[in-house]
Order: sequence, then C-alpha cells, then structure tokens
Amino acid sequence: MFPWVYGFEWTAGNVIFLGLFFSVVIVILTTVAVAVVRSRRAFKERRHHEVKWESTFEDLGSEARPCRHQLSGETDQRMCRHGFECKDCSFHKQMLDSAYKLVEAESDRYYHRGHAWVSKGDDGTVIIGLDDFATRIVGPKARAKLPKIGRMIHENGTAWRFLLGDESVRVLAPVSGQVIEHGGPDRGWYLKVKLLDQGADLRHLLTGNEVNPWMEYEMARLIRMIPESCQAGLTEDGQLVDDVTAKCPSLEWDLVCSEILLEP
Amino acid sequence: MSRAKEKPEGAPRYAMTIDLDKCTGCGACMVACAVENNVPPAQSGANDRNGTTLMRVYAMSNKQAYPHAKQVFVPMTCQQCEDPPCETVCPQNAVEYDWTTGIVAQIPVRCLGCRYCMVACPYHARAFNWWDPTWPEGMEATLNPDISTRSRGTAEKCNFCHHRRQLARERAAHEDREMREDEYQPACVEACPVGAITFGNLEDPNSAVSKGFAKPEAFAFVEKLGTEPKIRYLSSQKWVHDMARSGVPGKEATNG
Amino acid sequence: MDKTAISRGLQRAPLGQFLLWLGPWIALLAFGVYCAYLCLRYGLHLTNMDNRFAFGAWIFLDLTVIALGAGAFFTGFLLYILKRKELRAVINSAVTIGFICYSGAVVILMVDVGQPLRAWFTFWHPNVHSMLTEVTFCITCYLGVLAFEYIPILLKNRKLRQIPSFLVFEFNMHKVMYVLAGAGTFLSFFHQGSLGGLYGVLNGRPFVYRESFGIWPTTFFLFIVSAAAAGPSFILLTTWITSKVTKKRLVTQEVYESLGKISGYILIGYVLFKTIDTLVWISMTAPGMGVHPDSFFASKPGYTALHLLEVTIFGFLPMAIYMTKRLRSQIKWLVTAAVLTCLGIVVNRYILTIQTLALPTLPFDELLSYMPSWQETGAFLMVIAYGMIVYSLSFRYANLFPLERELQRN
Amino acid sequence: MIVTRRHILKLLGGGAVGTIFSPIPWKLLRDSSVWTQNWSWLPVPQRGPVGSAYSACTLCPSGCGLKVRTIGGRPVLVNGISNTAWGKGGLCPAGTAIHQMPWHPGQLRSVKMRQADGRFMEAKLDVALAAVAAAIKGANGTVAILDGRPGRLISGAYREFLAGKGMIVQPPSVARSSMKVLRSLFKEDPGPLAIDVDQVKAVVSFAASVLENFGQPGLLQQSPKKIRTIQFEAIQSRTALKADQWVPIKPGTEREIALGLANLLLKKGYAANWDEEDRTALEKICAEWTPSKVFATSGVDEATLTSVANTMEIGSTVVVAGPDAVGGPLAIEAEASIQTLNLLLGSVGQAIKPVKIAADDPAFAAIDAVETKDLADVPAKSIEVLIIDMAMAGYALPWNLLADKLAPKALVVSLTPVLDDLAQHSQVVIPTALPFTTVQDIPGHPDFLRSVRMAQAFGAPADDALDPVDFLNRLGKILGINRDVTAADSLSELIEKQAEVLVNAKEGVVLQPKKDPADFDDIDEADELLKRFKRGACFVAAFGQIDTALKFSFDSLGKISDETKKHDFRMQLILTGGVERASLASRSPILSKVDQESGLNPFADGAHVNPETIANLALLPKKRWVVNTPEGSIRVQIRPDPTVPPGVILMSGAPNGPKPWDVANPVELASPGQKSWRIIPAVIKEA
Repeated sequence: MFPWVYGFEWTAGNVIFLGLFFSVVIVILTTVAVAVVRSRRAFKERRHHEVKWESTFEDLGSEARPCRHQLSGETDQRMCRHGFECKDCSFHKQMLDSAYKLVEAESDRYYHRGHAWVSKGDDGTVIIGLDDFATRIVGPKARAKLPKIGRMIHENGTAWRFLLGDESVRVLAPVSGQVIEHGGPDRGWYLKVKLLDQGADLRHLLTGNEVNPWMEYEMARLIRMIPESCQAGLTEDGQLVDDVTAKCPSLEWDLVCSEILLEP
Repeated sequence: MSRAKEKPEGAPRYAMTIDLDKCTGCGACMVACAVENNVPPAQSGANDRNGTTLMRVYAMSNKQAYPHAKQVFVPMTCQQCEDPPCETVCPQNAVEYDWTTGIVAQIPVRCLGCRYCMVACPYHARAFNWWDPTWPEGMEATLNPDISTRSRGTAEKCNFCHHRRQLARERAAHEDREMREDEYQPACVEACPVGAITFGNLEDPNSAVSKGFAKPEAFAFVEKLGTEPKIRYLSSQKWVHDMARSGVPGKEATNG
Repeated sequence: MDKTAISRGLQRAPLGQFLLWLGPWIALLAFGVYCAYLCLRYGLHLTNMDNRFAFGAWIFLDLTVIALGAGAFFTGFLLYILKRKELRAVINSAVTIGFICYSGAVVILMVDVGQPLRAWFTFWHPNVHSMLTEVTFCITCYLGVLAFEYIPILLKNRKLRQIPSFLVFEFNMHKVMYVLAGAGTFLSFFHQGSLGGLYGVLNGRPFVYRESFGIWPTTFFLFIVSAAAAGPSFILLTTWITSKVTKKRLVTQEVYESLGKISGYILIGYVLFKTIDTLVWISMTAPGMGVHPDSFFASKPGYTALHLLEVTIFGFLPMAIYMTKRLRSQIKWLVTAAVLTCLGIVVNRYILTIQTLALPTLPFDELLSYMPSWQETGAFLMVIAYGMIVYSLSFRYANLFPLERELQRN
Repeated sequence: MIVTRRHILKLLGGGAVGTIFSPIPWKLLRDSSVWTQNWSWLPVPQRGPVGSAYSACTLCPSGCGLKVRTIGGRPVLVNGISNTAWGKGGLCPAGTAIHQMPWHPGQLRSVKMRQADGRFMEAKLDVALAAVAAAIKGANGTVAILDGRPGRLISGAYREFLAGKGMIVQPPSVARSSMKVLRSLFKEDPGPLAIDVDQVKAVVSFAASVLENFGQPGLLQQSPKKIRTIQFEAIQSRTALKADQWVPIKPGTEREIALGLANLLLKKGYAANWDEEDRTALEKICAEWTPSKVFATSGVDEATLTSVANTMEIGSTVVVAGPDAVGGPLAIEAEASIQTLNLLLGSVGQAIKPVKIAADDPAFAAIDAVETKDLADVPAKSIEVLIIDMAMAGYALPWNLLADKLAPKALVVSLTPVLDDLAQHSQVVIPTALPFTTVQDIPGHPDFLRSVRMAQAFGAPADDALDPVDFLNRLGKILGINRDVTAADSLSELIEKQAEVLVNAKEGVVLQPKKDPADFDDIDEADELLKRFKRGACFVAAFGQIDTALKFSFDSLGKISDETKKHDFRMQLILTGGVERASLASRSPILSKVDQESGLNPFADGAHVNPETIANLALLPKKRWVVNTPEGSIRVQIRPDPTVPPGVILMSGAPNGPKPWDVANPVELASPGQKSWRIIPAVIKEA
C-alpha cells in the first residue's frame, strides 16, 4: 500500500493502481472537506440564516414562488429564483428601469411573502406584525413563541413561532434587527425591532398596489388547498372570515399554515 | 504477468513425476502428507469435498464396463505451476512463486480466506480449513515442529514439504558441504510403497525427474490450460493420455 | 413525536401500523444475525460450502446485489453528469438502495471470508494483478461515497433540519454532489467490471475464461453494461413496488418511461456484446483450452442452456418492450420488462458463479451440486431484512421521492 | 457555563475525529494483525532434540520394520526400513500412522464383563479371571484358544498353558495360508516353508493381493528385477488392475482353473520326474478338467489358459492364493489345487524353501503337546471356553463361524486392545496394549520366511492393559498350576529367552538397517542380539534343503467339502476391504484422511452392482434396499458400478464399512455352513 510497507515494489502496476486509488480518495475527501469548510464559514459570517432560507426556498412548491412582477401583471408566469431577494435580481432591476412606476400607497406597510408586514417608525425602529390573512389561518388557538427582548432576528430567518398543538410553524422575519419590545396575547402579536442597519432598503418587500394582487393570489392558493366541501363561507367579500379554522375542522390547518407561511 | 523478481543463477526448479502404472491407490502418500504437515484428523461430518487433503488420490476410469473396465489412481496435489492461476488472483499476495525453488508458496498467516485461489485452481489442489484444527486430547504431542499449524478460515496447499529442504540445507551447512538433491524428498515421495513418485531438480538434466519429463509416457492434466504444471504423470496406457487431454477416452478436443 | 418527524404534507401510515410492518423484518434480521454469529463462531463448514464449491451462495448474491445496486451510481451519473433532470424524482431512493445493497454486500462478505479480521491486509499488501483487489478497493471507496450521498438525505428529515448546522451542511453537500457522483461513477465502472473480471480471468476454468482487451477480459465490460442496464430497471421496479405497497403516486409516468428507455438503450448494447462474446468463447476460446464446447452442456443437459435464456428472454425481450413506445407507455409492460431485466442479472451472475464451480475441470470430475445451508441462507436473509428496514425507515422519515408531495396534492 | 446538548455533541464529534489522528487506530490494526496470525487456541508443535528409533509394525502379519523420527522422545514420523529381509521399505497407510495408535478412538480402558441383560459393565480384573478360571475348571468340553497369529512367543505360551487342557484353534485364513496348504500336500511334513522372493521371476496369483499387501507393501514392485504377475480374479481388485495380466473368472471357480492348468502342465510332462503313483493320482483328478470344461465353468478360454501355462517357468514361478483379507479365504480344496501347481512347477526347493527352526525356540514350545485345529475342522457345539486372541491377524473372521462351534453357555474371552467385532460377542473382554505402545515380538509373514523382529514401545498402554503372558500366569495361579505356566513373567522376558536360543543355535543371519547382514560369529551374546533388535535388526532363519524323495497326497483336492445349503439367492455377495482394514484396531485417527476424506475406502459407500444387473432387476437408486443372505440382511445404498461383474454384489466387509448396520459387521453375512465365505449367496430386496 505504501512504499515503506514490507514487500512493496515499485512496479508499473502498483504505481498506476495505487496512484489512481489515492487520487480518487483525495478527490472524495476534499469534496467533503469543501462542504464542511463552506458550512463553517457560513456560520462564522452568520449567513446560516440565508443558507437555511435558500435551502428552504428550494423546497417550496413552484406556485408558492411567483415573481412580484407576475403578480402585478407586468410579465406572465414567472417563478422567483432569488428567495424573494429582489435587490440582487437582474430581472427586477430591468423592470424598474422600464416604464414601471411603483405607486406609493397611503398605508406604510411593507409585506414579506411570508405574510409578515413591516411598518417604519421614525426612530429607526420598525414594527413587525402578521397580516390578517395569515392570522386568521393561524387561528385563535395558536400560541405564539416570541423571541426574548434583545435577541437578534435575521431577514428570512425566524421572527417568531406559533405552536398549534404538537405542530409548530414559524413566521419569516422580513428584516434583520434587534428585538426591543414585543406584544403579547392581550396586545396582539408584534415585534418592535431596531434595524440592523438604518436606512435598510425594504425593496424586497411588497407594498402599495402590489399588495392586493398578491393577496388575491394567496387567497387563490389557499382555496386550492381546501376541499370543495368546506370552501363555502370561508370568505366574505374577498376577505377571510374570522376563525376560518373552525369552518373546516377536518382540514390539517397546520399544513395549510406551513404552506402559507412558506415552511415546507 | 509481470514478475518483480527474476530467477537467480543456478537456482533449482523442483518437480515431480508420478507413475500411474505403479500407483495402487493405497493412500499412504495422503497419510504421510497429513502427518508431515500437521493436518488434523477429519472432523466429524467432514467428507471428501470439505476435508483437508493436501495430497488426494482420485480414481480415474476409462468409463468401460466389466471386464474391459480400466482404472488408474491419480495422486493429485499442487501442481506447482510455472504460471500459477492461484498466484495472480490472491488479493493480498498470500501466494508467491518462489524463484529460488520454483515452488508456489502459500503464506497462511496472510490469507484472509476469500478462497478465490481455490476457485482459480483447475486441479482442486487447494484445501480450506473449514473447521478449527483440533486433535484428539494429547495427540498434539505428535505434531511436527518444523511446520506450524494453520488456523481455521485459511486456504492451504502442498509446498513440496519445503521445510524439509530447509532442514536438509541446515544439516549440510552443519557438516559444511553442499546439500545433495536426494537429501530433500517430500513426505509423499518417501512414503510411497511402490516408488511411484520421483522428485528432484528439473534444472539438472541428469535428475530422475528431468528424464521422467522427457519420457513419451509423461503427460500433464489439462495441459492446454497453459498453467505449465511441474508435476508430470507417467502412463503407458493410451486411454489415460486421452482422458487427461480431453476428459473423454479416445477423443481429443479440436481447436475450433 | 413521530408525526413531527415526518415531513409536512406526506401521508404516512400511523406509527402502530408501521411498527407492525417492521416487526417481521426485525425478527428476520435477528435470525439472520444469529446465523451469521454461528458461521463466525463455529466456522464456515456450517455454510455447506466445500473445497470444490469454495464460492457459494454468498458470492453469487453479492454479485447480484451489487449489480442491482448499480442504479445508484448510474442514476447519479445521468442526473448530475448528463443532467437528466427528471431523474431527480428517484435519485434519493436510488442512493438509499445503493447504500443498502453495498453495505449489505460488505456485511455478507465479512461473514463468508475465513478471517474477516484480516480483510484489511488487502490494503496493506495489495496484489494489483488480482481483480479482487480492484473490487475491494473500489467497493470500500464507493461505500464511503454512498454514505456521503446518503447522509444529506437523512439531514433533510424534518426534525434534523431544525438543527441549523445540519441543514447548512446538507445544503453545501448538495452543491458539491456532482463531484461525488463523478467519483462514484468512476469507482462503480471499475468494480462492476472487476466483479466480472473476477471470473473472466480464471484460465483454470474454461467455462468462464474469456479473451481480454488489455488487462481486462470481456466479462469486465459485459458486467459494466449489464449492471448499467439493470440499475435503472431495479429503480423502476422498487419505485413501482413502493408506490403499490404504500398506495401512493411517487413519481410521474414520465420518470418511469425515461428509466425504462435508458435501460432499453443499454440492453441493446448488452445483448449485442453478449451474443458476440458467447460465440467467440464457444468457437475459439474454449476449444483453444482443450475443452470441447459440448462437454459444458453434456454433463447435465439443459443445465447450462440457461446461457441462451439469459440473452433471449432476459435480454432481448425486455429490450424490445422498453424500446416500443406503445408498450413503454403502459406501466404493466414497463414493470414486466424491469422484472425480466433484473432476473437476467440474477441468471447471468448465477451462471458465472455457481455453474462455473459445478462443472468439472479434470477428466475424472463429476458435475457437482451445492445447496446452501440454512445458516448460509439466514445470513443472506439478514441483509434482505436489513435492507427492508433501512428503506422503510428512510421512506417514512426522509423524503425519498421529492415529487410525492406535489403529486398527492393535485 | 451551562453544558448544553450541543456541547456534548461537539465533545463526542471532536473526540471521534481526534482518535482517527491519534495512534490508537494504528495500534489496533497492528495488534489485530498480530493477534489474527497467532490465535491462542492453535496448538504450537513442541520442539525438542531430534532423534530416531527403530520398531516394527504389529498391525498385520507382514511385520514391517519401522524407522521412527522422534522429537524430544515423542514419535512424530514413521517410515519403512529398506534393505531388510524381504521388504523394500514400503508401508501401508495404517503403518504410516502407527505412531498415533495411542490416540485410537476405540481404545479399551478397562476389563469388561457381560451382564445378564447383555450389556457390558466394567469389572475388576480378578473377578474376570476368577470367572474364566471357574469356567475352565468346570469345562467338560473343549477349552480352546483362537490364535490369530501363530509363531509368536505368546503362541508358545498358549500351548504350554493348554497342555493337557485344550486345543489351539486357527482361523481359516491362517490355516490356509499358501505355504501351510502346500505343506499339507506332502505325505510327511517338510516343516515350515517360505517363499524366497529373490528366486521368483513370476507370480501366478489366485485373488491374492500380491501387488498390495503381499508381505511388505510394494514388495514385488520394488524388487530389483521385474517380477511378472498374472492375476486370476473374479473382481477387479487393485492387484488385478496393476497385474501384467488380469484373467477375469466367474466367482468361485479358482479350483477348476487350477486343476485345468495342472492338467495342461501334466500333459507338458512337468511331473515326469515324479513318483509314478503320485503322478497318476493327480492325473486322475485333473483329467476331467479339459480346457473346454474349464471354459464352461470359469469363463477362461483355452487360449488364455494355455498361454498362462506356457509362461509358467519351472522353479522360478510361484503360485499363490490369498483372497481378500476381509472377504475370506478360498475353500480348502481350491487352495490345495492351486498349491499343486507349485509342486508341478518344482518351485518347492527352488523359489520355495524349507526353513530351519531352533529346536527349543519358545515360540514353538509344546508344538506336539497340544492339538492345533483349523476352525473349520472343529466339531460344532464342542467348545466350552474360548479365549480369542486375533492379534491383528490381518484377516476378518465372521463371528457366526465361531458361534457355530460353541457349546451352549460357552464362555468367550477376548484379549483385545479395542472392542472389535469378536469382542462385542464375548462375555469377558480383557484389554491388551495397543500396537506401538508395548514391546512385542514379530514372527514375520507366514508365507515368506521365519524371521524375528522386536517392536519397541512408544507411549504408555492403557492403565488396565494386560500383558497376555501375565494373563496366563494369573489364570494359572487361580487354576492351581504351581509353576508359572510360561516360565516367564512378561513378554520381554520371553524375548530374552528366544534371543538366547537364537544365539546358541547360530543359524540364520541378522539383517540390520543400512548395514551389512551379520551372522552369529560376531553376535555371540543374547544381549548383543537384543541390542541389535532395538536398532531395528531382523533375524532371518536359514533356509534348509527339501528332501526330493518326499511323497505327496492329493486327497484334499478331490472331494468338494462345502455342503452348500438349499437357497434361492441368485446373486453373489463378495466382500472386500484389504488387510489393513481387517481390524478396527489398525485405524488410527489420521486414517480418516483415507477412510472419510477421500474416495479410497473401497466400496465403503454401499453395494456396488453392475448397471446391467441394476437394469435387469429394476433396482431404482431412489428406493432403499437390503442385501439378504442366509445369515442375515444389511441395509445398503445401491451404487451403479460398471467395473463389477454382472450378478455380483460388491461391498466393503471392513468394520468401517457402510452404515447404518443391520448386523454388527458385514462379514457376519457369511454362512457358517460354508468353509469359505469368499462368495456369499445373496439377493437384493426392497427395504
């Protein structure tokens, strides 16, 4: 095996065979090593939330990943490949440069695809909440597990979790920052967060006239998940009724939740 | 195959001739071999297919009926091939062609018992230790100290009683002289009551084996396999030659 | 607890029923382990092998199992190297099966060699001229590769993925998987081949000895091709069986068909080569070794006629089915073809391993018979049970068929 | 700090990785390699000073000389001695492994007596002896000793013991050894005769295994000059296979062929110099056996018969008969007819010579004082006490032949090292020392020459093993014979006596391994001779001259003695096995290589029958069959074997033959009615 092992001979056969063998072994080990090193680096650079999101994002079903420009009807069917990070999306840039104008809306809410909204405060803090649509699906019985004051949350990382029975589902954080205050059962589920970098741009979030088409899209997605039998009476004039969950007890709502809150 | 070492100048090549006209199939060679090489007695349940017989005498018949039936007894042991099929297949060099003697050496302590060598050998000359070697209480006292016992799960075979050569050479060195070839004779040769087996150095043109190899009665089994065995069988009967060649008396395999 | 370990949205039997299913297999495993213990403790005479049948059931089954496991490397090769994306639907299952087959084969090997503790000597004193050395080296490496390919599949489990480091590692492994696939392919080509070479080089056994190209006999190449052909068929078969047993759609018809088509194309090559090889052997090689071809078939008429079946019923027939579009579009035909192809491998390996040893080499030999003992059989059943258990667990807790979720939703 | 699960996992992981790079795994590998290469339970052969010793084989009458390689005094290897009287140094497999005898699986370790319920129980020696003595005292019928190997010192002791009390019985195989029968053809006994191999040019053999166990194995093959062999035999024995000419004959027609040959020789005038009446007497008997009639009965055609007759050279051709050691001897008249040929060929006096024996040789003590009978001639139901000492006679003896001669309630005592077939039928079994574990005298082969060797003792005999001499003495004491019956306390004492006698007689030579023969000028003291015995020497008595005036008597040729029973057994069962398989006691452990791990144990795998016969009788191999004879039946497997003559069932008569038994031993299928069990009427029936 090795030149220093008793009985080893420098024959062509040995050299070629063992040469090949060792190269293959080295290739395999380096490959694995590379994976390990990359992972460690990801942790060092605290990017593991991104990685985790990337991985999660890949597992999302196609219809959970529509491009915002598809929603706004500027392009036809298009699936997002950037984990909803429009900042580094060439297509988005190109659309912006084109005629498209974002109509600032009266409401100052920015929506993450995970149905968390952000509203800017003036002191560099933001409030993060869950929109009614999701809240209704999560249902009244759900208990929230909010992060401790002072914890960092990361964009596309977990903002907080809901516990539904022995299942649990997380709410994606729309921005990175430090939790400085949060609501409770009485005051509703919200987080007050001090942004990691001031003037962080929220371009990856939906706002203004983008919101409604998206909501409709999500509604449609939801309906697809619900059997005809109990679709009746889920909505009043385009809005979900309160305690939808009660309307269709047979349905695995935790599964629906995970679909809507983008957790495969 | 490409060999690492080459034959040293004047090194002997040991070989054997077995006269099938003489062999009466008594089996003394088998017993002597087992005794000399510390092969344990048969385990209960052992049979002619799983027993350890480094030397094994088979009966070969001309497949005729009484009274035309003929039979010869064929002592089969490692044929010490010049191109041993067992050597190239062993994954861990536990089989080595010894260029200083022409003997195909088996290194039991290196054998992992995969038995590939046994599959490779067309002469069924190899035996596997299917059992732990055990002797009747106290009979270990009769073991031959010149050769170690082999553990269960290893393949073994005849090595022309190579240890006897070592002894003979030591004896000669002790009396500081060269070893005479007749001082080194395997146990089976010594034991054969009818003197059917001769053994000696093929490199020496005057040795009994060299002469034997030259005889017209000399033949090897399944010669065409090209393993170049260093055991030649002698027989004056034509049918024996035919059988050895093609497995069918009076019929030879045609090439294509 | 168990429920939360099953990925969201996958329908799985309740725990009780699952355990009920595992029960018998676990019992079988236990029995197998006992048999293996007997062989290791009291010696291999318990296996009914002997000096003449030195290679018994184990080598036959090892060869078969490893050939069927070839699906892993070949699917990987097609997916990662040749970018046949549709195969992503079965790659996880393929890897799992591959891992099971190879690890199982190694276990059996360790039971059936005389001195398992000396197995590593092969690495220490390798005889590079021995096909077995090639096999040992490649299989060991490839088992490692398979492990590295299999681990990520486990890390994707719903519970484990909660642990960030696991998920991140899995993610990065995935990024480099194509390298492993490449290495795996390389190794597989060699050891599948060497397993064939194992017999092709036996110049003491005219029945299997074959002419060689370079240092490799034709069986070397035939084994690669046949394994490549059988691999996808076996994946097809297992996938189909799994979906029948679990009553779920796991992959689309398209995937089945493309597996079938691949098998079919390779079978064309195989049938062709095999036919030529057989003709050359019967008309030149064997006679050249002083053996009249008749003698192979004389000792027990029909016994060795399997040769013909292998090329026709188990080679040409499935090939034809795979290659005709109309039949290929029907699952029942695909499955039939797959079964035939896999049987073909079994028959081929049987001929090489068992018949070779049964046939006489010396003029005074008889045609030998051999029947593995219950201990030997048990030791193999151990591997079957092990495989079933590992696969069942993987199917339940890891997402073996990525398409399953969507397929069941709509 | 708080230790979390994460910490522990990290620790474990780190540990695992760490160990790989530590020396531990390498150490493990190294140790495992060392360990697997010397398993503790593998016996390691003990070393010690290398030495060599001489002995002689006591496993059969051939008494081959042995050279024993010893390590620290332990025998590890046995070889034959070359250049002795007749042997050329060959050994049979049994002899080759004789040094393993002390580990014989069947070794008897205590005196056994049969209980009322028929089972054997261990017993005190005194009790057993008392019982025997009582039986002898109370006997009003015959007291007999069955001596399997006459000519031993103990044989003399037996006669002295029996003097005035009983008779010596000889098993047929011994009584009918060629030379004995030849002697019986003379009107007055020319004394012991022996073949002088050096004078022999050709051997005509009637089923004698001359190329296997004719004296020392390989005797004829190894002789410096080519000895031509012609074999008349029904079955294709190994000798038949190897003989220069094999003449297949119908089973049981040896006598007719011999007489046919005699007829031809007479016509050629071979008996020209004979006394008139002798010649005419013989001619009267042979006349009817014309070649055509011989052909009709034996299947040997005229051409073959005459060609054989023509190759028989006067003086240098020896004719012998000695059918299979297990299969039994030929009928007496057949033997006699065969030996007549030796007379015609004038071999007696040339290739066959009388042997000089010292008058007071203790081995021949009381030779006239005690009657000696062939078992066949012992009247039925006449023996009341029978002491059996087959002493590895090299021949099997069917129990039912003995049983026929025993009076009701007869006491049978066996002196034997193992519980063999005859011992199993005895009431008292006295263990004797296994071969190779005791000093013993070797009288040499009855057909060759009067010789004496000494077997050295290696290893200890079983605790209760009794020296036969001691047995006789103790018995004598109880019987109130005031002097030591044998005038000796042990065998070795007798050996010394004999040495004394030989030295004083000054006849014959002492042959020694690797030395020139010595005569009694340089060996003038018994001790010297004994010393040489210990060094492997062999005393060979001198040949005498034959008195040409001797007259013959051919009475035994004429009358057919077998009163063959009425039966409808249409097939013929022939048993075989060979000398070395005649006794269980000769199979030491390693012979399992031959008996169990190879196909060499002749016909041990079942009843071999010619395929034609099988077809004719529709003996389907699937079914289970039994071989029936007038005496019993034995379950067998049918083995198609084209080498077997049609109508013949060939199977191993050896004690380690086919199992499971219906009878203790296949030779018990022999009918006591017939004097020969060479051919047993039999039939195959469905089990």
